[in-house]
Amino acid sequence: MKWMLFGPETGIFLAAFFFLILSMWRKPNPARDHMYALVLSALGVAVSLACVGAEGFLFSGTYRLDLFSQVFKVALASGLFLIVCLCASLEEIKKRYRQEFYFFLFVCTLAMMLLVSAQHLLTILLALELSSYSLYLLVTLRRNEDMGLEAGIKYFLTGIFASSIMIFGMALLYGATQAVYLQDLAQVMPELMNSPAAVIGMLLIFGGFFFKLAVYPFHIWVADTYQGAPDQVTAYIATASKVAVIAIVLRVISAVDQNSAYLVHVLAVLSITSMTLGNLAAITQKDMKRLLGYSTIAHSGYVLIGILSVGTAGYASAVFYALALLVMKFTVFLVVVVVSPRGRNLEIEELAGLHRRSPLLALALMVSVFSLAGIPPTVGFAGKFFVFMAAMDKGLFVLVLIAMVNVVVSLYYYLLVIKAAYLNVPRETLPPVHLSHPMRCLTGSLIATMVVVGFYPTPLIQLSEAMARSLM
Amino acid sequence: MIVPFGHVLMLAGMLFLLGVFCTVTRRNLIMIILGVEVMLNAAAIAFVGAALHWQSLEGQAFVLFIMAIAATEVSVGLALIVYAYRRSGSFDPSSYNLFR
Amino acid sequence: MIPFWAQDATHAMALLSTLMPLVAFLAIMLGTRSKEKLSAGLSIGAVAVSFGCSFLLLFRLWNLREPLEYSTRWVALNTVEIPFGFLLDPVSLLMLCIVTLICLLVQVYSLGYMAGDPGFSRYYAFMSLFAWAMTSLVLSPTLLQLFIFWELVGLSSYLLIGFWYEKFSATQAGKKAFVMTRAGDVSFLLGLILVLVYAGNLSIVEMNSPGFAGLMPSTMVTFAALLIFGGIVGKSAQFPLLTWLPDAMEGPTPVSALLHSATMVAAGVYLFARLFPFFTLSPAAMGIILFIGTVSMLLAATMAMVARDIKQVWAYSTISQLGFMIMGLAAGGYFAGVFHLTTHAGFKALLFLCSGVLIHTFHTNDLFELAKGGVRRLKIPMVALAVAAGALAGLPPFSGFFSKEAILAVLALSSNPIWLGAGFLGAFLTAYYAFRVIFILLFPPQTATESSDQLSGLPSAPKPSHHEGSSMTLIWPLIILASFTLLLGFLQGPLENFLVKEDKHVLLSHGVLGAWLPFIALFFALAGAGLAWVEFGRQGARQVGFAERVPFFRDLFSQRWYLDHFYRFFVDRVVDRGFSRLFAQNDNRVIDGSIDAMSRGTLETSRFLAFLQSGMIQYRLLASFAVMVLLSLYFFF
Amino acid sequence: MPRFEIKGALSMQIELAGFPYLSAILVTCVAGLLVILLLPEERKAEIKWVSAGFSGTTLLLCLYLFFAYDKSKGGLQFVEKILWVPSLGIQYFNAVDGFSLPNLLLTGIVFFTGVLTMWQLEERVKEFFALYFLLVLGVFGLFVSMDLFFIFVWYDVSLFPMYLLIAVWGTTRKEYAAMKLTLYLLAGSALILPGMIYLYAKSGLHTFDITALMQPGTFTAAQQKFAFPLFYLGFGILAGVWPFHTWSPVGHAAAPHSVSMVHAGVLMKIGAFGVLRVAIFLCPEGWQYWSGVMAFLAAFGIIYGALAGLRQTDLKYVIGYSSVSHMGIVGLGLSTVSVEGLNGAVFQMFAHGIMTALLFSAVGYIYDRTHTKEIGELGGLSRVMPVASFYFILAALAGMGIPGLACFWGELVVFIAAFKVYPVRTVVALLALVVSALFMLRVVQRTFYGPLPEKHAQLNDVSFSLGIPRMILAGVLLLFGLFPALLFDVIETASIPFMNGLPR
Repeated sequence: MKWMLFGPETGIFLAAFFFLILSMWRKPNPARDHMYALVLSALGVAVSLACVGAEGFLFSGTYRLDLFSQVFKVALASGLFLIVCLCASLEEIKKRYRQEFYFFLFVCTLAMMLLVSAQHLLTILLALELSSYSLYLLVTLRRNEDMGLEAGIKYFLTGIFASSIMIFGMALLYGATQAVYLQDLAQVMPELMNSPAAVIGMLLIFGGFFFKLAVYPFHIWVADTYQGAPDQVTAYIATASKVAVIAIVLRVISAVDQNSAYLVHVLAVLSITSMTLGNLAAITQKDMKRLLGYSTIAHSGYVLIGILSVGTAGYASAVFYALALLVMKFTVFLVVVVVSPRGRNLEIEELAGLHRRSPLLALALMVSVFSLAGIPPTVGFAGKFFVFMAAMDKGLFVLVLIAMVNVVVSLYYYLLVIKAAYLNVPRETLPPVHLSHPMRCLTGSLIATMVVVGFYPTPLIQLSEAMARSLM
Repeated sequence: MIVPFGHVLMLAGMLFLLGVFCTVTRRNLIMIILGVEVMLNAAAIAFVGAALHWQSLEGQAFVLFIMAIAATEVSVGLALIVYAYRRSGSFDPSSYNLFR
Repeated sequence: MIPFWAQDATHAMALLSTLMPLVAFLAIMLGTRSKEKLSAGLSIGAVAVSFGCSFLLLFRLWNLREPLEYSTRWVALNTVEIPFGFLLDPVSLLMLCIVTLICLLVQVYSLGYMAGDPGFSRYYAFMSLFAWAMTSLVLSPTLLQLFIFWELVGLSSYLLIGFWYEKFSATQAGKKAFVMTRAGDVSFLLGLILVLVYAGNLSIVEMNSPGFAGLMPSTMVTFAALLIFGGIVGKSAQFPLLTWLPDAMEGPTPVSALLHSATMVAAGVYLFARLFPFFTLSPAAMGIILFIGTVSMLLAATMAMVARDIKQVWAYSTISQLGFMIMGLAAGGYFAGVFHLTTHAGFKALLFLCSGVLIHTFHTNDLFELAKGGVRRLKIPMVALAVAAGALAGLPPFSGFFSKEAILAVLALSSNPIWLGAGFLGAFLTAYYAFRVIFILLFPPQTATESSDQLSGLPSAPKPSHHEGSSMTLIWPLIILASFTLLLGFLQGPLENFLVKEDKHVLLSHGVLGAWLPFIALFFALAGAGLAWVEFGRQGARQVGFAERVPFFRDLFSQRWYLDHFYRFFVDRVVDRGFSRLFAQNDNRVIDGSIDAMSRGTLETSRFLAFLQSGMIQYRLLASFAVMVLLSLYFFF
Repeated sequence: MPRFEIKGALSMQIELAGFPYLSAILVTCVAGLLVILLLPEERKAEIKWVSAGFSGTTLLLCLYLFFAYDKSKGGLQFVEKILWVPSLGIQYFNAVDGFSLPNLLLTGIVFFTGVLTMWQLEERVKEFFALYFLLVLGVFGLFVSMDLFFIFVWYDVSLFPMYLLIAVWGTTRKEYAAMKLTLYLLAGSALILPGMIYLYAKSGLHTFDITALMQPGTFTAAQQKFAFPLFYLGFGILAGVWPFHTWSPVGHAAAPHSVSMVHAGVLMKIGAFGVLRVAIFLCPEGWQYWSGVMAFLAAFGIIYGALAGLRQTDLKYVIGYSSVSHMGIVGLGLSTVSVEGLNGAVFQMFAHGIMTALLFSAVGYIYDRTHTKEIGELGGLSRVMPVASFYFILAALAGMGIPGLACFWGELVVFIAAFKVYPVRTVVALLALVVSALFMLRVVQRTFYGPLPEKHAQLNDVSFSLGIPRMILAGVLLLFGLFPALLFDVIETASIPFMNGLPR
């Protein structure tokens, strides 16, 4: 039955619809709504898992189901579930908007699921816009309206600017090739590698992705939006949203890139610039979320290395890195959400004494931050290692060297975070952080995942390789 | 096709640049959105031209969707901006500089 | 893994004589530190056993023809093999006997001298350590083993000089001694490696064998010989590394007697004698060595002339006599050098032990203070001191006369008369400063003696603490050594037979001066002693030496020819404030500075970039667009 | 239908030669870590006993390995090989040879004595020992691993606990030192990782297995010449190669005692061992090409460290600089391209490890009592704490290269080997022996001799139980000083075949 292939999307869509209905008919009830969201997102994960084996095309070939897309859907659904786990006390969102909050969250996830399967330029465009618009609104929902609005406006303006550039790029590409399906593009691109319209069109399309991925030069929204958005939304942008965009970039580039030196150069330049800029700018940040924003830019740079090392190894490493990012970024945000003072952003200094207030959270912070920095034996290291391996296979030694130097620079600010958590003495003694049991379990298992997968990454590598192969 | 495709593209390109110019120079949030609209329209013209050039309908379909997107954009954007204006009393993008 | 099993009785005795003190050392360090008597007993017992064994060995092997070598594998590397074992030949046996005998005497003497010291056990432990190292050094079959114990001997010297560690000057002297000898040792090590590189091993027997010359080019032999001699310079306190030895007198007097006169410092000369055939391969090196020996001999003698500290006088005289031995050896007089080493060990130890009694009784090192205190009343020590001084001055019938004469005879053989002249000058100066001490001690200025009798209550005059209490443990070693000093000279013949055997390549003809030589030597010695009498001994002498009357010489000699100033300058200015400071600053300023600057630069860049990120949104949009345009343009290149 | 299958995730290819002792060491560390983590923070005594127990177990295992190693056979023994990541050719490949065995033993000893040295720690005990175990886990792992990937993993595992260990429990300028040290050392890894991947890519063998990659002919001379400096500098930073040594005094001075012990005693060896195991094993031609430069840096480092140490006023700074100097000797040995050089270098690694551990352990005791490391504020300590002074002086003597203590042999053999190849550089390095004697003795004199300051008159000497770790270290120092063949025989089983296998 062909429609069963559409299971995850249908599930999430129904959940979103449910919240839409709920917001129309029922008075908000935070605990109940949260419970609904938890159950529905868990169901979403279950459905996605059930559909992992799905394969085929839908909607006259504009929509492709393969291992690659299905695993990413599982990742997205899990991302959603994890974010919902963080929404137990949604202080940052006014009570009356809670249902809409969940609604947009689910819609956004739906859009991203569509995105990872998109096979047609129009599908890509629509999925991307849908997720973007949901996020614009989510960002603006913050209780502190000045912050929320400013973050939203900046995010929105950059977003529409980038997407109009992308649309123009699509127009150019279409004008040059007539191809709108990715598989058609794959066939015509090799001959068009020297046609300016096609290649520049391609570049402009990537511009739209770069905006979502927070790659230079469309990283300009990241710091402000991360800082201004509610913590949970920032977490969502940093995790699920990134994963989806990495997926679509991989899909597009695997279709069009036939070892074009130009694209590799451009991507290499952007990658180097992103990571250098992100890491350098992060050093002097005081606000934890803003710091994470810059670190996101840097991580996008690392991912680009995997992406530009075209070939199965490169794509597999990028997939691995994306999945790794999901886990480690989420863990950091978990700590941020739990520790954040009410109504304000978490300053790095306010982590002081965390090792006393909650050893578990401090440990989680340390492991995840080391993972972000790429220190073994964490999953972040494994990710970086495979990315670099792929790059070196293509002979990009200098790129790897620069990336490693960046790792060292980034370590500085990551260490500052750890120092704050483990070393600094808080100005006033704060009470211990209370963590519910499920949250403890979640934190513990996240730590374990990061370490175990970092030490024994084989299954995940095999999975990513299988996904990369299904992409080709 | 009476007008060569290259000319259409050139028109679209110029319109796009105008849109960019409007976006980055006008110190008014609404004008920024308008600039983006212009950029979208430039893309739409390019699509129409390309559709004619290739004699395929997909370009036309794109244009329809672009119009829809533009509409969403204006509605969401205006909602945001009007709300922001109500709070801060300013359309000037430089007055939104809370973060650093 | 290393079979230390004795192969036969001789080996067993050699083992016993070297290892017993080590056992004692370990036992004291690990167990009996708190029990003083037991520690001393252990140590003395051990050294007595070594002494017994070494004399047995001497008698057993009196007619030894070929060197006897025992060795076991200690470390075997790919190309470097380091065996551990014993080489028994006449010179090592003789030295072993000297060492163990004096060790034994000094340890017995120390029972009285060190009684009541809080570090009594530690003292005996260090003494045992020294005894072990020294005996092992003496019997080493390879240069490497010798070097190892050479270092250990240096270590025990350091520990014993700084034995009274509360005293700043003592620790300072220990440090100085160690560092200066270390400088020599480095040179020794280099020479050793050089030999190793060419010859492939360091067996002393092989180095001394006639075939060795074929293994190394002659320039390299000269190089190696000079480098090894560097070690001797350090250890035997020769010019220019001689200033540590007078300072080393900060240690307890028995230590000075044992290490810094009789045995340890003589190890340098011993090494020279040991490798004598090797050194003779390079006449050039021998020439330089002869020069250095002469310079040291004369310099130290001049310093001894003006010193006021009794131990310092003997220390300078040790340097001088060691230089004298080196002169003898370098001039080709193998037996003469070794013989003087033997006699010197006896009378120099005696000198120190006598002085030790004086110092122990009057608690001062100053000659004039001692005289004022009335040391002449201590009969036995004074007699023994006079005997020893006679030997030092080279007066018959004391042993020094015979050995000195032997060296002068060798010097007379050399083509250049300047060495013989220097030898005579040395003999004169030696007699002068030796008797200067004796006369100062014996004939304190009348007034001073009277006043000290009358005003004995004044604190200025040192009071004898236990006048009569110079216990038997202090006295007996003196008597034994004095008798040796008297007798040893007459054993010249048998010793020569023992040491040189059939290869009498050293002809004992007396050169140009012929049979007159002993008398000329005696004349110079008597002249020296006479001058000392005139200046210090006779009634109403002003007790100011001729050198002291000229301020320039007084300062020059008492400041040790400004050698110390030079070293101080070198260490303080060049090493400490020069290189060390330069490097430390380089670390702080240049290396760390550049790294810190890099970090600061990164921080500044970071601020700047972060500032760029917080501008108005439109600027940023413009920048993004511009970048996209540039990237597009890049396509066309 | 699912078309893919995750192959072999659980059916790993395992190759074992008998009981996996090497993994047992690692597992013991992990188990210790977990047990410590599970114990409640307040039960400090239990935590310490657990640490001592587990670290003692690792020491026993190391001892067993050291003596069970078949010297007549040589080569790699106790091999454990598991195909870890098949698609990338990563193997979990542990084995020991003559080069790693001494270091393994060293780690075991220092680990155990380090735990005992920190017996009186009262502040954040649980975290300290947990991090300490993690640190040592990395060290053990690095010494036994024969797979490049794991070498890098263990390398970093051993580095990052350093940051917290120094920053939390350290003393002088601890935060600055911790940051500096961590960044410095990770900057090293920024060179190692690209180098590693570069070799992997160039070999075309699709493996990180060192034994496979070191086969002659795997890399061209040009590749080796290119890759060698990456590893040499990368690992060399950790080994205190001049001019990348400045982290060492600062870091040593700031770290808590047992961390200093592990750090100077073992971590610096990791650097040297990395140079040996990775740079020299994989790029022998690069080694020969660059050896002159190595020798120059090493010789200069030897004299530089000694001279710079002369001016320091902080006890730990002094030791830090002496470490720079001594590690220079290791570097000099490695630069000789000869069996003797390798023998001496590995021996010196071991000996220096024990020696510095003893020094830091002794300083630790003194600092805990007097609360100062400034030499100027100390003095005459021999009178109140003769035993503690004895340990320090013994180690200082070892540092000066006194025969009878282990360091002597390493230095001697290295100098013999180096003199044959680089006479001038060796002479320069030998001069450092005089300088190091001067500065060690100066420290001893000012700290332990002379008058005793009033405020320190009431201090206690080391009690027997607290003296145990120092006793062990001093004993080892003496044992290998008197019977160096114990160690040399083991090292030669690796160095001779290795040098014979080199293309000339």
